[in-house]
Amino acid sequence: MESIIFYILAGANTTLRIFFVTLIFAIPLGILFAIGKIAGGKIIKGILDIYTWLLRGTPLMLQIFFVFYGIPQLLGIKLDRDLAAYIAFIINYTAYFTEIFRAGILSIEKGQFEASKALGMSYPQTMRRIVIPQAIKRVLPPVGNEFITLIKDTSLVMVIAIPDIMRNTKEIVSREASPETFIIAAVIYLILTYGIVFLFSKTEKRLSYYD
Amino acid sequence: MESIIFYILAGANTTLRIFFVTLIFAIPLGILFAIGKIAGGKIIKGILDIYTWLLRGTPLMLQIFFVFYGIPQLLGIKLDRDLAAYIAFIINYTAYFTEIFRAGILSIEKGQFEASKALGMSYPQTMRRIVIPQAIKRVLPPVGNEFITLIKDTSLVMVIAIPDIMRNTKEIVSREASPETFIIAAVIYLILTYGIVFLFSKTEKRLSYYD
Amino acid sequence: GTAKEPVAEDTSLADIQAKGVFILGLDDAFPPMGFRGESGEIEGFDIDLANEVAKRMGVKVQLQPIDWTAKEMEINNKNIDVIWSGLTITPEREAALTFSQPYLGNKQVIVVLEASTIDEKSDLAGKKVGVQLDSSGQAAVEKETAILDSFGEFLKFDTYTTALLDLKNGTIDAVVGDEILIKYMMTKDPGTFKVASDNFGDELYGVGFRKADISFAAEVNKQFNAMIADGKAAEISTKWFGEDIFYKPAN
Amino acid sequence: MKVVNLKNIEKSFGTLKALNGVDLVINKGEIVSIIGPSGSGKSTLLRCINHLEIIEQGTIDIFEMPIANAKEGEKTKYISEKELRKIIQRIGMVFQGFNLFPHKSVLENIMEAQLTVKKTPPAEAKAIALELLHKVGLDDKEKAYPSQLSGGQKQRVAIARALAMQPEIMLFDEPTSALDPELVGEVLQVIKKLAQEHMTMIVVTHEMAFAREISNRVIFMDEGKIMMDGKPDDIFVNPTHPRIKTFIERMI
Amino acid sequence: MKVVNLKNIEKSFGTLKALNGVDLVINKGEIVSIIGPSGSGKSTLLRCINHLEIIEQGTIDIFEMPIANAKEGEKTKYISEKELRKIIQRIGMVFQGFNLFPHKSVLENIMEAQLTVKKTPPAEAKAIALELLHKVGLDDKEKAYPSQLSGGQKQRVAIARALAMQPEIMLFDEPTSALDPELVGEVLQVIKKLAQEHMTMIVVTHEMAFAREISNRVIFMDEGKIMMDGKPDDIFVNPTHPRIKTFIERMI
Ligand SMILES: Nc1ncnc2c1ncn2[C@@H]1O[C@H](COP(=O)(O)OP(=O)(O)OP(=O)(O)O)[C@@H](O)[C@H]1O
Ligand SMILES: Nc1ncnc2c1ncn2[C@@H]1O[C@H](COP(=O)(O)OP(=O)(O)OP(=O)(O)O)[C@@H](O)[C@H]1O
Ligand SMILES: [Mg+2]
Ligand SMILES: [Mg+2]
Repeated sequence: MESIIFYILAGANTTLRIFFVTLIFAIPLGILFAIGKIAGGKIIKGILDIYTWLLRGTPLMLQIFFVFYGIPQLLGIKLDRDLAAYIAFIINYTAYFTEIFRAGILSIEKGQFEASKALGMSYPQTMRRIVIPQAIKRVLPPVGNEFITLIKDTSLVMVIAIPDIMRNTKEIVSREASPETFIIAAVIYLILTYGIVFLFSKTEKRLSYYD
Repeated sequence: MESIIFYILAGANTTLRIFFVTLIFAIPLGILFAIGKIAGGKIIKGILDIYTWLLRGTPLMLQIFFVFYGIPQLLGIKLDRDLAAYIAFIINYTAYFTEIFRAGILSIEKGQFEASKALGMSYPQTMRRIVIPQAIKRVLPPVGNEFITLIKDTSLVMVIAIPDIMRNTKEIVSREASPETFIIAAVIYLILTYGIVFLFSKTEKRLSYYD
Repeated sequence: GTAKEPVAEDTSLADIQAKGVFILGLDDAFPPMGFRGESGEIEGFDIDLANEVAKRMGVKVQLQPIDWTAKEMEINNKNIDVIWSGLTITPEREAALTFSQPYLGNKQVIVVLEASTIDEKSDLAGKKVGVQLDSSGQAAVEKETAILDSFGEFLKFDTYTTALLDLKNGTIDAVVGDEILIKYMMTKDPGTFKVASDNFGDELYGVGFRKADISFAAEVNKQFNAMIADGKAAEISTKWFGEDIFYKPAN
Repeated sequence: MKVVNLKNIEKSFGTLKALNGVDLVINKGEIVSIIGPSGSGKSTLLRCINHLEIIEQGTIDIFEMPIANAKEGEKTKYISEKELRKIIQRIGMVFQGFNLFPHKSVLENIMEAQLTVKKTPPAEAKAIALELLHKVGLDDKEKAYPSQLSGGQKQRVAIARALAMQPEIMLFDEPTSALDPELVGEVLQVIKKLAQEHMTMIVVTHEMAFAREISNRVIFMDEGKIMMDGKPDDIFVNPTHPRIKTFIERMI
Repeated sequence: MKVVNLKNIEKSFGTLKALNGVDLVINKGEIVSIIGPSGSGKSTLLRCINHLEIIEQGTIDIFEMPIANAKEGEKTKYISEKELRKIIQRIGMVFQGFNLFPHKSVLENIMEAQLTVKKTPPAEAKAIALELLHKVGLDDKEKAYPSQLSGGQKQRVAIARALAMQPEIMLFDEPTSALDPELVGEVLQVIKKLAQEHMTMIVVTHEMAFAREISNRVIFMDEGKIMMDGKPDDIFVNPTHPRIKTFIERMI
């Protein structure tokens, strides 16, 4: 029993690695692309519209599949399994974050932009110092949903044979023919997501110092 | 080739059935639970908090598994496969919609509640006629995200052996040893999600008649 | 088809020997062929067999678990060098891969609950029958169209575990699958299931290679025959199955 | 009839006593202006009458029916929700921030409570709404949405919406202070019309000239208390209390 | 020095001509009030000076440097973004709606542009901010957030924020019209102080008495045009134009 728990927990390593790597890249990229969708020229906007549609519109599983098997065939290169997983998760989650931050930035009052401009601030300065910090506060709930979804989505890496919580659990389920083992996985997920829920409600409270 | 496409499209039947049944139940329930979380007593709130955490915190796949295999063992009843899938999807998506609508309702100004009360409207009337219609407009973007996710999540029913787009595709991929077949699935998903994206941007425009 | 004479530009064997290792792709949830033991290490009949072949070739084995759906891509992208995981030899697969000679015979058996009266294929008429998606069990059933059409419902499961769970819960009436795997699983839940006397035919396991890797496949065949000759094959078989069921070519 | 009868009302927010022992009787047909510095409790007083705030001490009678009874240290006893709503229907309230329903047209805003609360048939509700729109001088705006109106127009719709319930008393909480100076006139005009029709009204306002013109009674509040309650001239012309004197000088 | 020099400015919104041929020269040290009915183009005029609107016709010189040049049917030529920002820095603007940064404290609001635009060292920026807070009478509010301030306090912070950039001209767009009447005085007081220091100012206002008191020049706008431009007394005491006469009578 103990060894089973340890074996499943070993998969949490993958889960957490993908979770953090994805967020570190996808959040800033999402913000950048959101700005591109709002302030970019027609071409940039068009490209980003197609990007968010394609990436949100197809299953992440297929995207992981495509990055790991398709790209090497098309480009004749060889991709590391982990690297492929990171790339697929980052491009997928960036699409979701782009849409979320776009809604957040659009919700900031025009007056904030005008006041910044009237003070001589450049557009990048306005975004970085005035608009984005306020937008982040407003999009906390949907971002929280994405964090929770990401924790669970990481298990999709099993399609390119990377072991994670869910795959290790399935292995044990079939070795021992014991579906009850899934309960262990469920508890691990609940602990991880509880951490996220807790963090977000803390952050929400911390940011409530204004408004 | 043609027969392959038809075979995969047959799976779309499952996808759409689960999609519509889930939404028909999960949206009203989500609204109801959101109101419960906001206006309910301590016990109702506590129960709903645990509900949304458990259901958002564990993978939907495990929930489907649990409903179909676990509940019959615990209660000694026999569940229909499709019914089990519907139940699992509804309870899972209700949890997400609850959180989304909760944020939406909380974003409605206090003045709207006060004006309704001052006119003699009851709390249910205020909710139904004044608050919910406005909240729906505000939560369109995150609800759109959920619709898109749902279309793709339906493929999880393959864990209880219900055929859908993705499973039929996988079958052909391994029967024909032709991974390119995944492209057909991707295209079908893109068409379905394009429908959703289109519908939502239409609705957003239609609702922009005010504010 | 099975290994023929090496063609001039086929350097596959030389490449493996130069590398000193071949990468073995497997479904590591397929006891007793290849699975994670209590220690967390992958073990099984296929693993012992491959290690013995490698030792005789003077190279090492590197194990790479893969997703079964992706096995063709894994091998064509050269992420792995062989698919060695209780791979059933079928005409479709023979079109895409080069196979070693068969090394194990297998049956597609019908599993039912201990109390069930199903014993013949014809008893399955009107019943709910489950298989594992993409398994050779599915292929075997689909070949016998008349019987397939007589089923009440034909269900394809993610894994045998869930199929057997359904069987136990009474939501289906029979499971068709690899004798080797099913027998292993029945030991985990004794007294629940039994195997019907009729079956869906025999089939053979072989090692899958890239289409062009003929010299490598021929080398593995050579080692198989040597192991049959010196009794090593029988020893490994006995370790996992309690008897020598290693497949021996007719000639 | 004593339309409103408050006895010894107290209401706190945290440690702050917003109302600190208020007694007030309003008779049918009276037009009462409430003036006083910011934070003196004027809005809180109106909101207590309308059950938008729950009192902690004192009794409230509306239309000579007891609706609230609060004793120190006990939970305030109100009559049932349903009874309360019946009383509230007969009180019209107009807010500083308009609080129109943004997703409904002007006509729908005015019809809404008639349909849901009074169950008036739609055709009748519409006729009433159109008549009221005419009264507030907005005949051509029935199809407009609140966001398409100027502040003065919004406030007149809010008044029409309240009047549609045929209230027996109207409460106005600074109905013009969110308006640009030029738009103030339109709204005051409508209130004056109501005064001429002898609607019972309580008006919290900063417009001293207006208060003096329309009301037959003026109340000056400070620090949660009614400091003076009298005829307009008593307060504006001969404010005895020094606090009132400085306040009025500052405002005019 | 001609601080502002506008020639024949035109600006439309859709089919509506918000500015229709405006010529205006403001000299250093002048204090100019702009009055006129709602929708006459007062805000638009200020916003054009500050590049918050793009003109369609005419030329704009600021501090005697040409910054915009527009010809009928051609795309307006502005100087480069970077040059423009340098000019805008030297213009302070105060909005009707304050537009403070809600996530920053009062001190941070005033320091923000000093740090990012002027690259003032933090210690110095803070000293300047504290000094300005003293000037607008808010010494004790440095740590407060905008949401904790009254309207009058917010507007004074907004003025301090603009002054922190040491502008050579200040634009005020109805700085008191979003304020409760009681709070108006505080803000007017601060503007008066600036007037005494001979800051060049353009003030759009509805406060006629105030306009008359502080300004040495008053402009009356109507329908996108400057209808009159003269000394306060000329406009308030002897308004020749009948349109101006009715407007002023209505306002006072
Ligand atoms: N919901 C609330 N929470 C906390 N304090 C409140 C609340 N509502 C009012 N107060 C406080 O109660 C006191 C009285 O407020 P009230 O709004 O009744 O004053 P007012 O006379 O209407 O002032 P104003 O002229 O500014 O509208 C004030 O100090 C105010 O800050
Ligand atoms: N962004 C805009 N889009 C469309 N129309 C606009 C816009 N800004 C201003 N207008 C219109 O241009 C005209 C001039 O507006 P402006 O705000 O300059 O008037 P104003 O004199 O400042 O009025 P007020 O005293 O009401 O502030 C008005 O008719 C107004 O509705
Ligand atoms: Mg008030
Ligand atoms: Mg203006």
